[in-house]
Amino acid sequence: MTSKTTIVQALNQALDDAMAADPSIIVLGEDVADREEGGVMGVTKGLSTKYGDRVRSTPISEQAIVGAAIGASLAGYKPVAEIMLMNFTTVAMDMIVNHAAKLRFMSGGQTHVPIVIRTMTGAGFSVGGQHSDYLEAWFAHTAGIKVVAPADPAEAYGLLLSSIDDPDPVLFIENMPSYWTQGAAPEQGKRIPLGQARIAREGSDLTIVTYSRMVGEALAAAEALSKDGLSIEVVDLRTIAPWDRDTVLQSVAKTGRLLTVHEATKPFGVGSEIAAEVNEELFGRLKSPIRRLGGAFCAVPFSKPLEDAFAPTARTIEAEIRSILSPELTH
Amino acid sequence: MTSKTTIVQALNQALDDAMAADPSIIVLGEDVADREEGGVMGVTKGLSTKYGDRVRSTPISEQAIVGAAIGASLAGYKPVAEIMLMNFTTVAMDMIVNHAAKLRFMSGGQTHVPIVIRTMTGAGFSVGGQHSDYLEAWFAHTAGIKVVAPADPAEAYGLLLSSIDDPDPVLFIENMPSYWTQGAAPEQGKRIPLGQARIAREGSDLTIVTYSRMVGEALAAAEALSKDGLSIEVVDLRTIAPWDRDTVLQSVAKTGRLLTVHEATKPFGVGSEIAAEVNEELFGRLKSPIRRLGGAFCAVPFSKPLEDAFAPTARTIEAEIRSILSPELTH
Amino acid sequence: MSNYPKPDAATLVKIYEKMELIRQNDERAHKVVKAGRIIMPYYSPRGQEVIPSAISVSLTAQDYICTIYRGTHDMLAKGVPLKLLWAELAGRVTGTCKGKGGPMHITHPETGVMVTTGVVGSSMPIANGLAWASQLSGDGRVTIANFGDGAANIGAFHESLNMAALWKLPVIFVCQNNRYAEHTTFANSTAVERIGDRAASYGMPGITIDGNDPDVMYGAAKIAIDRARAGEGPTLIEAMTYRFNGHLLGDDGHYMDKEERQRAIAADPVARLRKRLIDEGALSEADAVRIETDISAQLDEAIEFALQSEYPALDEIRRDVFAHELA
Amino acid sequence: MSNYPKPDAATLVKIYEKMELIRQNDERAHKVVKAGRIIMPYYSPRGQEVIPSAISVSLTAQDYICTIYRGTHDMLAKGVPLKLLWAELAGRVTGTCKGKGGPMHITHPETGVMVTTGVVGSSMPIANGLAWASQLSGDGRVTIANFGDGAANIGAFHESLNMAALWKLPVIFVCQNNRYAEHTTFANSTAVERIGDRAASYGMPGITIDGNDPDVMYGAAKIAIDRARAGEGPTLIEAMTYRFNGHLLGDDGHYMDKEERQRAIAADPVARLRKRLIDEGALSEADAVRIETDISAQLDEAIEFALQSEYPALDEIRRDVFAHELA
Ligand SMILES: Cc1ncc(C[n+]2csc(CCOP(=O)(O)OP(=O)(O)O)c2C)c(N)n1
Ligand SMILES: Cc1ncc(C[n+]2csc(CCOP(=O)(O)OP(=O)(O)O)c2C)c(N)n1
Ligand SMILES: [Mg+2]
Ligand SMILES: [Mg+2]
Repeated sequence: MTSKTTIVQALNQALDDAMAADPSIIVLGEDVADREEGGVMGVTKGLSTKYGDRVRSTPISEQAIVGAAIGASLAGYKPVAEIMLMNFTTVAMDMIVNHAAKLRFMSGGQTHVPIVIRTMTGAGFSVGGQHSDYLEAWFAHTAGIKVVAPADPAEAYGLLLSSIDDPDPVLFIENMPSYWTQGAAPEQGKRIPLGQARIAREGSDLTIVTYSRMVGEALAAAEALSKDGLSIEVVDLRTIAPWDRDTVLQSVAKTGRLLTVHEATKPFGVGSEIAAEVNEELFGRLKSPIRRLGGAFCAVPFSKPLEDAFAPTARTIEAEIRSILSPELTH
Repeated sequence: MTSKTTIVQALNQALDDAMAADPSIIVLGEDVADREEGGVMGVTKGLSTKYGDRVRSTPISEQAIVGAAIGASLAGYKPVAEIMLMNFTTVAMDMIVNHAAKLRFMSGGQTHVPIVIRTMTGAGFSVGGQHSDYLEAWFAHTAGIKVVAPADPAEAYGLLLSSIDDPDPVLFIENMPSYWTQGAAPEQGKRIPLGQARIAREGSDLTIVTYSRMVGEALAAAEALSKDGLSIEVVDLRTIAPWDRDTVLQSVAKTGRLLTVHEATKPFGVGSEIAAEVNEELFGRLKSPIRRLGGAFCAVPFSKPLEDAFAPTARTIEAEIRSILSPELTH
Repeated sequence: MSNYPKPDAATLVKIYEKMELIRQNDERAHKVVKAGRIIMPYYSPRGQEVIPSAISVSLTAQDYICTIYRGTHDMLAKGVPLKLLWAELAGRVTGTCKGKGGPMHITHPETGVMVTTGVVGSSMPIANGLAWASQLSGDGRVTIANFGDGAANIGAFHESLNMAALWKLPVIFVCQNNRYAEHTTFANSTAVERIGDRAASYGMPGITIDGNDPDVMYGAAKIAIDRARAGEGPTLIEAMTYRFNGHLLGDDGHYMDKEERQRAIAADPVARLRKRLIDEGALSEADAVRIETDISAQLDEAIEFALQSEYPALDEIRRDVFAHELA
Repeated sequence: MSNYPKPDAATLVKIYEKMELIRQNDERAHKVVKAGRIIMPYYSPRGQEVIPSAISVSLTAQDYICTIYRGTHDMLAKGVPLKLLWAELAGRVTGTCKGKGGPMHITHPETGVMVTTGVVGSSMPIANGLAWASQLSGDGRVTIANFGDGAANIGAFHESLNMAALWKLPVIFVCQNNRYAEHTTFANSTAVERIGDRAASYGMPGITIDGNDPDVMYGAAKIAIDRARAGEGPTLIEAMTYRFNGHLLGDDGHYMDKEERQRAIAADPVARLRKRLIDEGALSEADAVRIETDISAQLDEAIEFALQSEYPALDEIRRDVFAHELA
């Protein structure tokens, strides 16, 4: 039996392993040093004790945090910056979008910005409208930055290592409500390449393309549907930008049906891009219209029943799939 | 013959007419008062002379600009804030996304934020990577804010009046390179309702859905294609969020083919949402795969040939349409 | 500060009543959350009671405040109705925001609570706008922008103070320096000893005072409020205080300096003011007890009301996104 | 300032050479753009020549600078090769950035020009990071963050100065106060008289000096650079200067105070230093002319090189987005 770990531990291990191997890796963010408890969630715990000044807690100054990461990366370091919650990327968007993502291009390749910006988010924690948003579509729409969102501890570990290795800026999105969910422990040093999706479950009737916490919900839905003989393939995108077209297209070519699922709201979301591309590539070869599930089109509500109704769940995914497959089910 | 005007003049007229009619309308932004020349492009020229303290030039402090607009709107004013260039919305994203767009919802409807944020952008002015981006997809993906982008002077006038009237926050996107292009003058006071697209040209073979400066390019392409007997319908979205599904679906149901065109980069852009929705609604009824055109996936390059190659043009739109229709053309 | 206006005995009693309300309200919040009766992120303002209490006695219901996730004390001092507050904390449709905002986003325009933000620093730019409205309309209102010591290092602080000073806005920036920003001490996040001194960067009056001293806090606030109302512009007040608890409920604050924390708790401003009022004869022990009992009863009632209330219907998800309900 | 280190005659000549290069370069830019030979947005640094010239003589090629759209003078003083610069201005593949960046985004790491930004204020947070790298590696470099008076009112300024002071970073914040931000005067955008005073908000040395006086500018920069190199942390220098031209080429600056502008132009720091060097015997008229002629020839050559160079191939659009070329 493999040993178990949590996403928090896996991320901590990835940072530790990376820093041990490469002295150019440095870490900054609010409360990340051990004097400040190694991060509000403990992701960076122990690192400052082990690596000293390479780990720095910062003032609450997100522009300065990302700016410092960018500058240090231009000078040869590989900074991992934490923006505590994804909603707070909003105060650092100039640094992320106008600078980190563009300096390689605008300098004609003379400089580059190999930084990782770790950030967490996700509904389900009763923290309301300004602390729960998934904003990955914004960054995927931005040339020059990669976007990664792991679904379990081993994935978090392997993808964070690859994100740190990567010569380009990476926005690394962690789901807060699943931080302490147990999963198989990663194999030390094992990287998961960016840009490669994974078939989290094989199936033949319909493909779900998803990522982050929704992978678990999709798998649960697939499991439930399997009891009715429905065979659902679940593709975990892992890297949202650039996304793995080949894997997605192969899967949908096989199943003939696609449902995209993410926690971000559906309109103008990641699912729309995937649907648009798959529709174009597999025109005339789909058995039913591509459907998309996403969070409700509103700020994440505080009130528990509303918050529970905000994001897709195994149950709503299952229902959506039944409605897609119902013509077949009913004849 | 109708008289002619420019977008700059039309916007100025809309602001003037709105301010004359409603004393709660106030204007703020960098250099907007006449002491500072009434805006770097002259859009607000004359307003401070006429309306005094209701028009205020601000320091270079975009968070404070949008914040002041939000606060004043909570107290009953209807502020029109200028963020000089769309790329500078990046320093005000917290105010726009976490506050302006969410306060109505998070307050349970007790407060609302009837502000307009005017901003300009667009490639073609040789201003390079940090001054030309179209970022409308970000805001369209944000619940609680509307996004409007006019294509000519009369449209700019009528849509700005409606944006000011609107009880919700509106991001109003102006194209810089076409600021001084002449067009028919608007009829005084004539509003163009938000959320309603317009058929800019009727056609039967293919629908182009577009907005902002690209409407002109699309019309030119349609005109060129008409010489070969191809009949292209051009839908000017006008309001990007919420977009006019009915008009778009009706048009595509009629033509059976869709090409979306915008200056923003294609991946995860507005075209993807439209393609995804149309594919879903008109599944099995399309004659060919939906195609999307957008700006190149890079920062807007400075070098003229690269900048010229960045965004779609009448020529590339025409070529794309020919390639879509080529099976028919060749038999 | 010796020439600050002083609160009279009746005003001090009013201040005390607010403080006791905040104290008991906080006690209840801890109890209710720990008992699992309400699930919410709760940021205790315990230890910071004096600040809004001594400010609010010089405000009208029409004056505006903007506050933060830790601002329950600010709201209570301003007069947010307890039932609506608690119903919101419980996520019920009877809450201030129909349960949709929650503890970090309490809004109640009737009592001037215009914005509660969860984003550090963001109370300030919006407060400017409210003050701008008052300046334009001449309605004579003032706006209080509350924020923490950590927030004094974010860009929005700088932009807001510069604009407020330039425009002479009737706004008062109240930095509640409780010595911590999450797990970070004030000294470890701030390159200067007094936030109050930063006012000089904006040609604005700025002071650093003992925010736990009701006389000083009242006097400083009164001067600033009078100034603002008279059209003389903004003031920055750094009110030194102390966060008795960890950052949020569940964080025991073990990383905080033990001695300093004990000293602060031993000098509990609520108990101190109570004792003083009794010592000075402004309040009898019996009156004090009556105040306490009244508050306790009101809280019982409010919490009961909250927990008996309905949750919002699911279609609330489609309401209040825009003026018109979504399809 | 009387105890500032003074530049010796040879250093002053070096400063002058840089200034003359900047002056002539600016003249050419006006000419070339007006003649339609190059199309670019051009933000003239004319009038601000002393600042980077007097700073750069105390810098090594390894030291870093971050500058802004108006920073041609900063780049030239730091040593950016003229040919590469002009080819970039002309959008040619032989330019510093293969023509992809353009005038607002000149980058040339070999001479330490790490970032040129078009976003007001954004040079500062990145400069901190470069300085942080030097602090970590102990490479002894210093970083200069250039920005304008208008930029001193944006959030990034505040966050950057606080972090730099807290971390004692080897960075120097150089506010080039040319009295205007686009069409807005300094007084109309800033609630305080001296940006240099804002250093007090960060416990950082801060001075406001005559940035058009080469002795003072040299001395203040030298002290700050030495401090930074010695690990003693950052300095804020507000260098008072004047923008001779409108905001950008095409804007005639008619809204600027006429007398003030005339006074500033009459006191042209380039002509002044030339005269002084000759008066003081540090430079002969003949040498001065030789310098001028040399520069002129170099500019001829650079502009010729630029205009003769090829534009980048269209596939450059797919390169440098990521490390790997896009498909
Ligand atoms: C922009 C932003 N960055 C980070 C956070 C996370 N955060 C929440 S509270 C807090 C500490 C704030 O400290 P302070 O301003 O002193 O207020 P206090 O909590 O002490 O009242 C932080 C960093 C946030 N909410 N917003
Ligand atoms: C964040 C941001 N807001 C607005 C602008 C538009 N803008 C460009 S230059 C400028 C004036 C800047 O003035 P200052 O900082 O004094 O520098 P100067 O141009 O005088 O050198 C403005 C407002 C911008 N580039 N970035
Ligand atoms: Mg604090
Ligand atoms: Mg300036």
